[in-house]
Amino acid sequence: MSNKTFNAQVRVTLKNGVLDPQGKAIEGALGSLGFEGVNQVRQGKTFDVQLEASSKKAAEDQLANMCEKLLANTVIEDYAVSIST
Amino acid sequence: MSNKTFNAQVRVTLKNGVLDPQGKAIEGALGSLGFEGVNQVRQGKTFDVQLEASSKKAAEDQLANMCEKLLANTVIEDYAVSIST
Amino acid sequence: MIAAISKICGVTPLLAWHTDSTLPDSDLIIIPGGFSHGDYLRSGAIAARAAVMDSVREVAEKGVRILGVCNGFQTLTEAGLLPGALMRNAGIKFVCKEVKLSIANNRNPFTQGYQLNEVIRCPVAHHDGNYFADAKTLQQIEDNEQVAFRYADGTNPNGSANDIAGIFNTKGNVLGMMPHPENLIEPAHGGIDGRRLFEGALNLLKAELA
Amino acid sequence: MPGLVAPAHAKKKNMTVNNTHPITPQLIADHGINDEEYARIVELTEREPTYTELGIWSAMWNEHCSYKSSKKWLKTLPTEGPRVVYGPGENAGVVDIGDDDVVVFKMESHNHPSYIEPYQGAATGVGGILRDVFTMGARPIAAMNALRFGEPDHAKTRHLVSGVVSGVGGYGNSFGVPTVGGEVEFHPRYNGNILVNAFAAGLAKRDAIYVSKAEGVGLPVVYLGAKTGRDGVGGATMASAEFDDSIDEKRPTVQVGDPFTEKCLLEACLELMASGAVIAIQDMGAAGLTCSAVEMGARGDLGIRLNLDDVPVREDNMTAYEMMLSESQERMLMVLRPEKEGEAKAIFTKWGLDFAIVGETTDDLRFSIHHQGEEVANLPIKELGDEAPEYDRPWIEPGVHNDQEPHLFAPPHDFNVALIKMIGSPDLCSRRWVWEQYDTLIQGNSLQLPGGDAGVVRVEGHPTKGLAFSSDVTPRYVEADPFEGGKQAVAECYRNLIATGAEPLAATDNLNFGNPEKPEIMGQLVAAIRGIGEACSALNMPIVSGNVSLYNETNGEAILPTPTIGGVGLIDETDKMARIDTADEGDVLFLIGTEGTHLSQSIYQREILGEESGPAPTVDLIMEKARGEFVLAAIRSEYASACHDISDGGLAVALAEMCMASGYGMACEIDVTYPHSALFGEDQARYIVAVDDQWADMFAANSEGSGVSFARIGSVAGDRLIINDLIDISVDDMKSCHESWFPTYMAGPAVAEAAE
Ligand SMILES: Nc1ncnc2c1ncn2[C@@H]1O[C@H](COP(=O)(O)OP(=O)(O)O)[C@@H](O)[C@H]1O
Ligand SMILES: [Mg+2]
Repeated sequence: MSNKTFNAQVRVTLKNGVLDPQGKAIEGALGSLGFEGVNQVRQGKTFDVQLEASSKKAAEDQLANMCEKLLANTVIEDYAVSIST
Repeated sequence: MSNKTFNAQVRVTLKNGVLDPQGKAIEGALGSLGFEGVNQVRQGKTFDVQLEASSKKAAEDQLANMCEKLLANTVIEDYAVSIST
Repeated sequence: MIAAISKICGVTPLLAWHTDSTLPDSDLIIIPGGFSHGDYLRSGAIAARAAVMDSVREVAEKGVRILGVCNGFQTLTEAGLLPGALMRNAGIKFVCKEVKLSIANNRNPFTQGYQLNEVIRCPVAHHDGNYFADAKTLQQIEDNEQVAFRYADGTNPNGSANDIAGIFNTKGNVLGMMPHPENLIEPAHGGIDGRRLFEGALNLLKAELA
Repeated sequence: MPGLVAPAHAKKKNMTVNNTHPITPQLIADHGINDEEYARIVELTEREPTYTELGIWSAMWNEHCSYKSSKKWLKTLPTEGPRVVYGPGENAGVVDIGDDDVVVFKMESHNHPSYIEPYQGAATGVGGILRDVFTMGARPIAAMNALRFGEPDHAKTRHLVSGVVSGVGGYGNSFGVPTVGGEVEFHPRYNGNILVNAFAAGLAKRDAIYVSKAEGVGLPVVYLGAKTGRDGVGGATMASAEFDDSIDEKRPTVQVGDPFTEKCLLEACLELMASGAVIAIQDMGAAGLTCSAVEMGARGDLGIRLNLDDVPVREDNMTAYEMMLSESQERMLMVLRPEKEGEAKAIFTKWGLDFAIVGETTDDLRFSIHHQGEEVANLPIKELGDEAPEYDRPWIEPGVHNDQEPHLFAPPHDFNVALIKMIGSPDLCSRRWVWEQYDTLIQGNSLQLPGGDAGVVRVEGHPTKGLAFSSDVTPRYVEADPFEGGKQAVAECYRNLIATGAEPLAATDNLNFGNPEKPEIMGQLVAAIRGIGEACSALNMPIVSGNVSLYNETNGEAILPTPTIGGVGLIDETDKMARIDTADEGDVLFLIGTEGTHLSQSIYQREILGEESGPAPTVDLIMEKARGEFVLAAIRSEYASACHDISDGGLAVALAEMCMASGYGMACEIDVTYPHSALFGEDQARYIVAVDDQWADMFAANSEGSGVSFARIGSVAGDRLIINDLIDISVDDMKSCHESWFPTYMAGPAVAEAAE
């Protein structure tokens, strides 16, 4: 079974209700820079992952697994996986 | 002029060629967790920003401006803005 | 930490490598501070998934005493051995300073050398020490009296929920704490408030020996 | 010599710029090479250099690596002493501290990179200096950082302060070295060119020191550490060029630091050295592979042959030029004992680092570089370093200012208001906001933290010894009088070490100046070096390492001349140290030295009168030494319950600082001719010593006996600082003012580091 190369994006964001000191600090800094109308900022992470897998489905499964095991701390974070190519 | 509320996503990623120690460490950790076929991991940031603006265009301009001034370190990072709602 | 332990108990502790699959037979396992793997991804995240942590989990279940200080605390939460998570400090910056700790539970080997509600001095040095747990978990921790130390006298340096500086697991044999008691164990450090924690955990307290 | 003509067929499609790139006058100029230098290069190469060769010459001959403008003058510095094991020329200076232990230290600038990208610039500055220290086999035990920013109100300053401080902390904290001291100052002359000078010190056994000199032909040259990318290609060239507004175009040269890799590299290197596998080792700093390889070969009278195909890279299609000039961080080059290869490799693999044999030593004194089956460079290795131009640049003797008598300065309307204003001013306020972002405690050996006169760490493994570290210079004095200012920088450093009870051992210097092609700037450099040399000789503090950073100018305006001095002192018995904060109720206060008179260039003149003018205070080095030795003896005999030197802001500020540190007040009666100069004059060679009441008479008698000027000026009492009928302020009021400037300032708008 030959593998294909996939370019995936993983987005890890804080769960609702989890405080986000960095997001808060950015809100404050944006305000002090004169940006108005900013209601909320939440900071998260992205991972651009290039991986080999037998199929898109296999790649997705593997990425979800990576999130569960390492990329996200599921106590405080949610994740979303998308494969671009 | 009445403002609308927009939910935007900003993605900030390292420019090509800039060393990404975090991505490299994650690659290593995925390897030792037994994930195979991972060619590369690059870590970036996301910001979920909720803001008020007069139009989608105005919101986009403002977000680009925020990236230039604060959210991205344009010496080593690129950014992309997208507005979901 | 190694030097501190040697000074306190006169024995040099054994070291375990992150890829080891077994741990030496010991009374106390310490996961010290420091930026494991650069704290890339999340503080303690990669260390928590090191091979040696499987053995740590195993012996923790058997009741061996485990102490995680600073990065060690972050690692224990990331590994699921302690509840909650340690987020970026509320002030965003790394903070190194002395704080006050009050002893929230002294019915435990680690804290038995202190009086209940006693206030001690202790330095902190971390970037991600802001203790977070969801409301339900927090309630459980409080109900089970799992809080070991709280920042006292308005010295909470990082925004931790309920001023939590250190917690036990439910069994009480695992302690994680952000402050560094090992940096206040001899007069040259300007105080010895941290000493009793190790003495308690290592069964070196006079009361216990008697 | 083997005729190396870049063959036309050498075109490799996958290279961004191939080695046959034509050598045009513009290209030569872009490499910072002038006509005369190029002519010499052609002569030494014995033909037109290839593109890669041009890069190599330019890296070796630029100011940063060759010291071509300063070498002539640096040679005049005293660099020897009974304790000096290695002076300048190695990666760091090595000084004997007894018991077979040595302290290894150096200071280095990362000014330009930090202005372009403050976090990474400062971080990699710290990384670089740590590497200099552990390359020699020493484990880093202390770090300092001397920072100079533009005026607080300048649009960029807050952002730069924020980024630099978090970068210094980000790297040092993660690496695990305590930051025990430093400096932070603001001045408009740094608006377009900040200074980030990083110091590191390490500890080693005397017989376990490693140097860069290779020995033996046909031995493997090994590449260690992180992979090579395109980071900082041309970085050293940039550091030697003046800034102009086109700076943005130079941005891609920014390097990113990886402190975790560095920590692994430290452990791996020390393990490797202990295994006996290392013949010579050199870190890859400025001009990376080029500088390190040339140095190892030239020092050992050997040639070096490199095969770039074996260099671990992290990017595709890297050219020879890029690989030779890359400044990717966390890398080392080593000459290995071949029989130890397996063992050495295992160590590096264990620490997760690259280990690759990339070449060998040869006997032909050539620097020969191969890439993809071709020789892309073949140059005479000794000439690359030894024949670097050395300039005797024209210079003019700096002018002198007439002395200004105290009565020519207006007294303050209210002394209390003046003192409060001074201790809450940007340059005198507490730096707590800065140092609390640094791990000052890691390693468990810190005995004195930032906030006193010098940082002190224990010598691990020794029951009583400690090392003291201080970093000092007063740029406004150097500007007013480069010679006296140079002396003063050393003297203040000496004094700060003495004030903790340390015997000053040696120093490192980081000479930050403007464009040396301007005779008045060159004059500053020459005079400052003369002053530093004189003071170092008189005070027995040889210069054992250092760094020169020139061309610190923006749009033609130079920074204040800033020769930073990093000093190291030895404390034999750490339980007899003195500190700034240990004055106790009832202690008697002594002023060592005489009444203050000098208000020119003082903080009083600047903050209260709004002026910076006149001469710098002069330093009487004989008196400096006599008083220093007296104070040191007093501390070692345990007379001093607290001690502090008098520097910026004069006597009143020094007393205020001791009050704030201990929490006690003081009641002082001093003789004054002119109250404002007595309180705020910045005369040199002075200390305050607090002495337990029961020893006070004895201390006074000793002072008499040793002939140092002194005055009994009061005692520690209550919770207010009271001086004659001039000053009466509560310690709490002083504290809140002293502590608030920095956090308040930094809470202002536009700090980008939130998103870090
Ligand atoms: N960047 C810094 N990092 C760490 N400590 C610093 C820094 N800047 C200043 N300090 C500390 O603040 C104190 C006051 O600094 P300074 O006024 O320069 O001291 P001094 O007048 O004794 O030379 C010193 O203990 C110094 O080490
Ligand atoms: Mg001082």
